[in-house]
Amino acid sequence: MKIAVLVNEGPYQHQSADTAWNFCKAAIEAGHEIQRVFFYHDGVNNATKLTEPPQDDRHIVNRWASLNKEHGVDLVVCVAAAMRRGIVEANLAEGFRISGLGQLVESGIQADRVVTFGD
Amino acid sequence: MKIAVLVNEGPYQHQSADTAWNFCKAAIEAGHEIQRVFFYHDGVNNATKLTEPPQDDRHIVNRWASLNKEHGVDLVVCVAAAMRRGIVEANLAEGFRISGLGQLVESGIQADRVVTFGD
Amino acid sequence: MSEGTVKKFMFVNRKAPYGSVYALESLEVVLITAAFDQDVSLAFLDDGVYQLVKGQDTKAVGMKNFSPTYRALEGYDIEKLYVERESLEARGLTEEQLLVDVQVLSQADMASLMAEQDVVLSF
Amino acid sequence: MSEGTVKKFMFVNRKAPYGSVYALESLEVVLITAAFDQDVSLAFLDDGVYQLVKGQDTKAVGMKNFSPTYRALEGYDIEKLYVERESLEARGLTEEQLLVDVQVLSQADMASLMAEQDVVLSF
Amino acid sequence: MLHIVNKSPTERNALASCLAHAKAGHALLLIEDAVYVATAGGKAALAAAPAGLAVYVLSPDLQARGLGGKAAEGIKEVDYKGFVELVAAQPRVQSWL
Amino acid sequence: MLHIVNKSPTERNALASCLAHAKAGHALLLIEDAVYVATAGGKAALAAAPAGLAVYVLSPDLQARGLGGKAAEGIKEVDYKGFVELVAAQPRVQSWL
Repeated sequence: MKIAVLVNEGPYQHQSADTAWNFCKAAIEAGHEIQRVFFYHDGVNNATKLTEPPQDDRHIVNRWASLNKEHGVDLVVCVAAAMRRGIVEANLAEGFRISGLGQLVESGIQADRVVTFGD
Repeated sequence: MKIAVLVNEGPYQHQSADTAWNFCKAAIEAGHEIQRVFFYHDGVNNATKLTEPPQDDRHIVNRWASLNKEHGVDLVVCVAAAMRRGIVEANLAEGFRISGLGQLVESGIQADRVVTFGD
Repeated sequence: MSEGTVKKFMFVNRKAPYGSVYALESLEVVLITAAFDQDVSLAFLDDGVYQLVKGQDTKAVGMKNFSPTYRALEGYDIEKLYVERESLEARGLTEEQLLVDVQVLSQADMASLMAEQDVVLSF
Repeated sequence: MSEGTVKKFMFVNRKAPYGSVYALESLEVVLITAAFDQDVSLAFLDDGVYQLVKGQDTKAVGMKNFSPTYRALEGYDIEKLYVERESLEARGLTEEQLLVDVQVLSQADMASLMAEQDVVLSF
Repeated sequence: MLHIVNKSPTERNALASCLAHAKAGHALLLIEDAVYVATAGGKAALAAAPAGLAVYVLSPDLQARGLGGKAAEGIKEVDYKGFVELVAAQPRVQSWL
Repeated sequence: MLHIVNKSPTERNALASCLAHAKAGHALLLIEDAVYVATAGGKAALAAAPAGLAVYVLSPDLQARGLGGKAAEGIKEVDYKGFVELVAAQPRVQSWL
């Protein structure tokens, strides 16, 4: 099954980003396709390559990137939300791409399910 | 009177950053001293120089910076919270500085009032 | 799925405007979804009904007043705006205080409408 | 004010752990405040009482378990941990389920304690 | 003590908790999404307020939400300048986040 | 329909609103700060659930909060794999944010 995921909150502040990542991982392990992860609102902050969490904590940005590297998951950051919040090509982590809201609508059309994670 | 301000949420996502700025401006106009604005939690995202909001919207980061430029307000970003969220010297806007939580405690000790803005 | 697929998208608005950005950024998705020729509905319930209150004036808070966009939705052929009656009543609001024409539904009818959608996005 | 000033700092915790970062980052401020030799109190009320529930195990969520820090507070001479009785009871919790020794206060006593502070920080 | 509440009471429990801990002589300022409490339709949420609690509402936030000038009787509208005056007048500030 | 709720009912109104709109045959998954609802002490918040609503709780979130294995009777614990199965089994998903 094709599942799209929408992430509306940034890393660390809320659990949404953690739950969304754990969900994606389990979906892939169960043989589903994560059609796309779309980052909206503060969710765009999941895509900064400048994070450096404490050594004894998880690295949320790198975890997302590994979904792209290992499973080819399309990680899309909303350009309008990103510009408001200072996420641009210069600080975009590898594995993510910046694009428009049309990518979210396309997910809604193409995927069998859309699962939203937020505050 | 010396007033310290604590900002716990990032720009645009919540109104906290707007309210805090409006409060600081009014306090300065009334002749009070804003002893420090401390940015904690997602509040550190107020300090990125990479934001580019739509032309018809306010520029929250620049508004903070102007408080420093025009009134010398000390704008301090918590280093631990900032590292988790990808705010570092490389993308720090002019007028802000990165420091430790001790600066918040110092505000609590030195200021006559601490006013917190958050979610 | 082919490019001609039309799905029922419902946008569920449960939060007041300005306190958080969800109402504003939700509208941006609504407009794009309409541009993709999808079947778009907006549901306003709980504090989401406050988004439609007339006379919003953001000059003094220095934020962008996005409420005129609700009036512009018609121009994008977005005409399905549903407001939950129980939410209005609990907040002492009447339909006359809203800035745009809406269909007022009972909570039960709103629930049925939600259950008929293909994609439900909540902001 | 001189460097020797000692103020009463109260940290008000009203939110559950893990769903948001406030509980964890609040503890970081608590530790620093103690290092400045201030008079530190922690108040747990509403969903904040959940922060102290025994047996937290974050392995499956992949987050950091910060609950041992509450046990370590004593080592920093932070001994004023107040929990509101009404909040515990409303959640079906008892003092025995908490991971650290606390003083359980009535809501009225908690209110009086709050009113005596110099600095109240809420996360 | 100046208590600050910024959330709607129909969404969150912040106002209820604040009112349960506020005392006579304290002040309460409603800002952001809490300003709905200050209108005729929302005032019922203040029923639990202790006697002697002075209630204020931030008028710029009322205006933004289409409720300018609609503060219910007994609730005083203040602007940001008035917000600052409240902070200065009360010995402490507590935000109910 | 799979309904997802992630907030505590003592903090926010999300669960109440979800229950008022859920229908028989739907499923409800409690995650993050909503898992407290699934315990003996929190289950009263489900009194308004419609008949025929299947209720699940995400066990990793229960464990994180010190409540592993403490789901009340009638509420099924699932892990992330079970979360995915619920999403696949129900024709649509609605998150009550």
